[in-house]
Amino acid sequence: MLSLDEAIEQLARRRARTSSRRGFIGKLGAVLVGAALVPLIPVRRSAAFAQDTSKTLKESGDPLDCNYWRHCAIDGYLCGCCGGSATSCPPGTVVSDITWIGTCHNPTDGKDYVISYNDCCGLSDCGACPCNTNKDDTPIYRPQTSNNLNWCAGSQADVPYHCSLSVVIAVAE
Amino acid sequence: MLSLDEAIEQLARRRARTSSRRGFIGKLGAVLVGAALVPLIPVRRSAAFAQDTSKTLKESGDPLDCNYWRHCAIDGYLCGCCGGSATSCPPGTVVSDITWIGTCHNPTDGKDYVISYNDCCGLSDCGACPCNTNKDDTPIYRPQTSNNLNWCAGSQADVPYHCSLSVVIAVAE
Amino acid sequence: MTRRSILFGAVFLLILAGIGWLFLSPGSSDEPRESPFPETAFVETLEDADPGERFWVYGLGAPDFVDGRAYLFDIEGKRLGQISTGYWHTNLLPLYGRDEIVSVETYFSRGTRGERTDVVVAYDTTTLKPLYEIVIPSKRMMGITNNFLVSSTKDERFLAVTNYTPAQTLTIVDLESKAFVEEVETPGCMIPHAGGERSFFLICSNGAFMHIKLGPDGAVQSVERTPVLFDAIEDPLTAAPSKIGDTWYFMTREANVRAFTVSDDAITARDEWSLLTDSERSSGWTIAGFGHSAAHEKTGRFYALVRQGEPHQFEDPGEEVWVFDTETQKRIQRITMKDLTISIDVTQTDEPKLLTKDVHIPLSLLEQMRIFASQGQRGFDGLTQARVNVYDATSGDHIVRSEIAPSGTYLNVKAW
Amino acid sequence: MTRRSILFGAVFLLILAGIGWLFLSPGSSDEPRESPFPETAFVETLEDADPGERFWVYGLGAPDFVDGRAYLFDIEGKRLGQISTGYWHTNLLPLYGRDEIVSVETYFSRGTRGERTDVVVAYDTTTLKPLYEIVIPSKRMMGITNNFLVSSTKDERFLAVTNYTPAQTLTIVDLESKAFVEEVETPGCMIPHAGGERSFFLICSNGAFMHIKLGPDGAVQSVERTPVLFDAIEDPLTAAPSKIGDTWYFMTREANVRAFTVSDDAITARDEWSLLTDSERSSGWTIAGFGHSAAHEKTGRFYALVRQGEPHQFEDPGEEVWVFDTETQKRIQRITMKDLTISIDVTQTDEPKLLTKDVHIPLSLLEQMRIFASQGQRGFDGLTQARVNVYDATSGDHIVRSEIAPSGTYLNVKAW
Repeated sequence: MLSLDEAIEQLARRRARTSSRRGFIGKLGAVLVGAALVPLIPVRRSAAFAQDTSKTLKESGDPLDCNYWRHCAIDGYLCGCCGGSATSCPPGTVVSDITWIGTCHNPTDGKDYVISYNDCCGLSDCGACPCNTNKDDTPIYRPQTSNNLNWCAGSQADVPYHCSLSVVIAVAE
Repeated sequence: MLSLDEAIEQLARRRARTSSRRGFIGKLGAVLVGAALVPLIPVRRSAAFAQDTSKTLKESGDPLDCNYWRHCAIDGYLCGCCGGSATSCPPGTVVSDITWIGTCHNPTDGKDYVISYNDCCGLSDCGACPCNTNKDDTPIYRPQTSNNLNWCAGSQADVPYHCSLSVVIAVAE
Repeated sequence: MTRRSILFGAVFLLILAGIGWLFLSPGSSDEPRESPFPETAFVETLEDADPGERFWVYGLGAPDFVDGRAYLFDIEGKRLGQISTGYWHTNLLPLYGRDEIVSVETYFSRGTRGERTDVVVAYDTTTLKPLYEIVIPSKRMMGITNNFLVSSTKDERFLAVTNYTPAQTLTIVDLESKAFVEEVETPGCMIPHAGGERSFFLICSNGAFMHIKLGPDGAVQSVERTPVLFDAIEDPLTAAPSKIGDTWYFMTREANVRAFTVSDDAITARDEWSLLTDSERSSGWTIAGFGHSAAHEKTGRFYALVRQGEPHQFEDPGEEVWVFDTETQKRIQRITMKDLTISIDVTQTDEPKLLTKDVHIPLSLLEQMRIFASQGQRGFDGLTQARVNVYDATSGDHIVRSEIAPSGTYLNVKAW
Repeated sequence: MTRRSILFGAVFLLILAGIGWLFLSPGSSDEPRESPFPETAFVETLEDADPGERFWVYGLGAPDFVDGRAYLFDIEGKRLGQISTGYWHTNLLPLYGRDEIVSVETYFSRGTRGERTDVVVAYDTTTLKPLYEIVIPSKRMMGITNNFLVSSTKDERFLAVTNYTPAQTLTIVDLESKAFVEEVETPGCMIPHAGGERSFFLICSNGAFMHIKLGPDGAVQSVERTPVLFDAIEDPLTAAPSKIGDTWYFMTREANVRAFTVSDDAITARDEWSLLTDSERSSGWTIAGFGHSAAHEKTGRFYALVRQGEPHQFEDPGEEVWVFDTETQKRIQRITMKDLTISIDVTQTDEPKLLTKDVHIPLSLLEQMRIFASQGQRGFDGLTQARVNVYDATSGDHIVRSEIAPSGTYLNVKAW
């Protein structure tokens, strides 16, 4: 039972080696690992930032793609595939109390934005649209900037993790 | 995004129509439905049958195939794929107290045998080697002969269903 | 077949696939969108929707019975939300009058071991959060799929829950006082079908029905067995009927339809007709799947899931849905399925939609053949997806294939 | 591309596939077997096995965190059994001296809601049944994968459990008296690595360690912080080390190895070397996966999972395992992976086996390309299998690909 399967495997392997840096297999692997949560710089309690200005944000592309600009540091199921959106939790969940903020570049207007990666907690995992980007992710013993732990810990709904948000809260100076 | 996918679908459909009675798609469907338990004739409490003779059973084929002779009326995960065998429950489970018996034809010696379809209970489902054969299965309101209910009900471990056995207990007269 | 020739074949396939790509790659339409900024995270609530504009996919979720889930979709097939429904979940009850969704759930204190608790849980229809729960005897029956193991009275005040330990009993629950009322023995009979204002009709193994009538407080007022009304051996009713007005339409194993009209006084056998012509019957058409019937109240149409194949494999997925006029008992439509269909439902809207809970195999036929050749049917374990296809229930036109209900085999679909 | 030409292409593919079948169909070897009859159902128990002849696959089991499972396999890759391990399971501790398997588990009274209970559960090594459980504060940390969130002292009497609420503490449990001992605050530090007889060394976010020493009754005797021993910003240790004797070997983000010797008195920085030559580094080799290190005690060999690719995607699956002699710090072997590797382990047998926890995609390359072209990477969601490949850890020869660990993503493998 070698032969065809093995030949195909060899081809796959070779392709993996020679593919571009953001390669097909690499991407695949990143996607397959499952869910988690969110990295990046200082821990932020909800509403710690004032948000008084009312401007307009221009963006383009598919918000359900892991490579969508504002998901640059997300790790988990996209809430947009679960009955929510990049800014809203699906019905029946709660927004996590603690959140991590990152900086992502919006190609549409060329500006960098501060993104708040809240999680939605209190249900079985959503299971759809897993994304895992490890940019600036640190080991677990530096938890404030690590995406390898359950960030629903401490939420009103405790640890049950459902999906992850990418909320644009400020222009990065 | 029609075209190749749809063409393939059409072919698949045509193939399903024209395939032999025990067709490929039909089998597939049967396999996909998931788990359940076991049908066939009178309800039997463990050890209700005396088993005093010590003879030898000859059989051939793959016991992990749904079409293996003694699984002729099984519906669930084959315990042989879960750390048990056709006659033994995997470690950590209990044999269900109630069991249903069926009659299957052994092609190796040409005889019909009485099969006891006990279940193994007390763990999450095994998840491997699902089989679903509906021969002589009756609607759920005739439970003694229906495979559409959880037969771990009433076992020492209560309803958590793990996998299904096919125990050869007698020659069918 | 040498290694080289296999490699050549593989390369050739790659080239063919490459040609396909050129024509199939989706174009990227990058029109900028504008939205208010800065943003604030919030939790969605469901908007009011007319009945039939959404649907639920639910069931025991093999191979993960512990973590039952019900997934909510809009009629375009997009996911709207989800609830967690515990061990070996069976059915979900949308109670429109109470504006609740009710589910009977089982939990163990340690997942699959420890103390068992059975609870009736009512969910809010806009937040999908639990509103209240009622602990009931831990005896509920777990079936592969059956939308009537739990039923409510017409006024949605009382719930009847099928028990099987294997003793057969029925638990009565009062949703108004939020209390367990009583457990009544129902030897030989199970599965409550609502009738009249406060009656349930259970199907008995001998071909009769058991009529259980509740008093105003939910206590059982009378238990009566009817005479034998169908042949439970030669042509048993399947346990997946549909209701139009006061009439239940059952399919039978031999692909006939049996209709019974119900009231608080009696159950009356009415029409009987065949789903099949003689020639269809002889060419192997028969019933298919699990939840294989549906009905549209206003037009009086009955939808039956059918397939061609071996009669004893009657749970194999359906290939077509046949539409009948319950007045004339004539077939008026055939709808060919896009995927392997397990269960169906029809929305009660003016322009009804047919919902089919399907097993979708996201692989090309070539790949299916390759897997089958090298690993047999086992190779497909885990390679299938739970999806719903939506059809125009009048014209039969296919409208959309839904997103995936992740993590397991869900056998039920219900319009909401 | 017209419909006809696509059809033609498809038919051609079918013919090619058909040719393949002729050569690939497994022959059926139907030699009759004999066995005693009549048979009696029984429950298996595990036979005594020398350490290293079996292995566990476990983890959080995405997308179904509720129903954690640990699957036991023999060294030939056949399933031997399974235990249920609750919500978001992290690690499994085989305690050879106690002849137990210990797991720290979390349950909610209603699956994903209600009261939370965290328990230490000890399982019998022959029946796989729970022997006892110890309720601990419901604070345990849930990580994607980390085999040291829970650790035991050398004598296996005391257990240390990492908590994160997000306050950082450590729970001490006495397995002998079967009791919770105490909870100690560990601000800035987490993940207990055993050292000496009764010490744990936690990694701190500033590059130091926290030394927690237990008294004879398990109560914390001293808590000390070491000076900074590694650069937590520029080249942090990964949280997946391996131990040889009293020395922990850590990999770092920049693909170096840092060794630390531990005792009840101190932790001492020892060797440091690079996994990569300069040319390997410049050609993009770096660390990969999660549980990416393993060691063989007797031969002093260190196994590192590596890949070629973007440095910041350091959790992408590994392509090769590189074997180093910890004495000479030279690479002595390269082993190419059969599948996409997430975590590794090595058996402590005389003829050691390398175990790789892999993501196996059971599809042909052609099919992978077709799916990728039509649906992008999303098309692969759910189409992968959790398997372990077994290699000869000395020669690097591939021995076997294991059966599937069903229902979800399991990231860990551990020899037993």
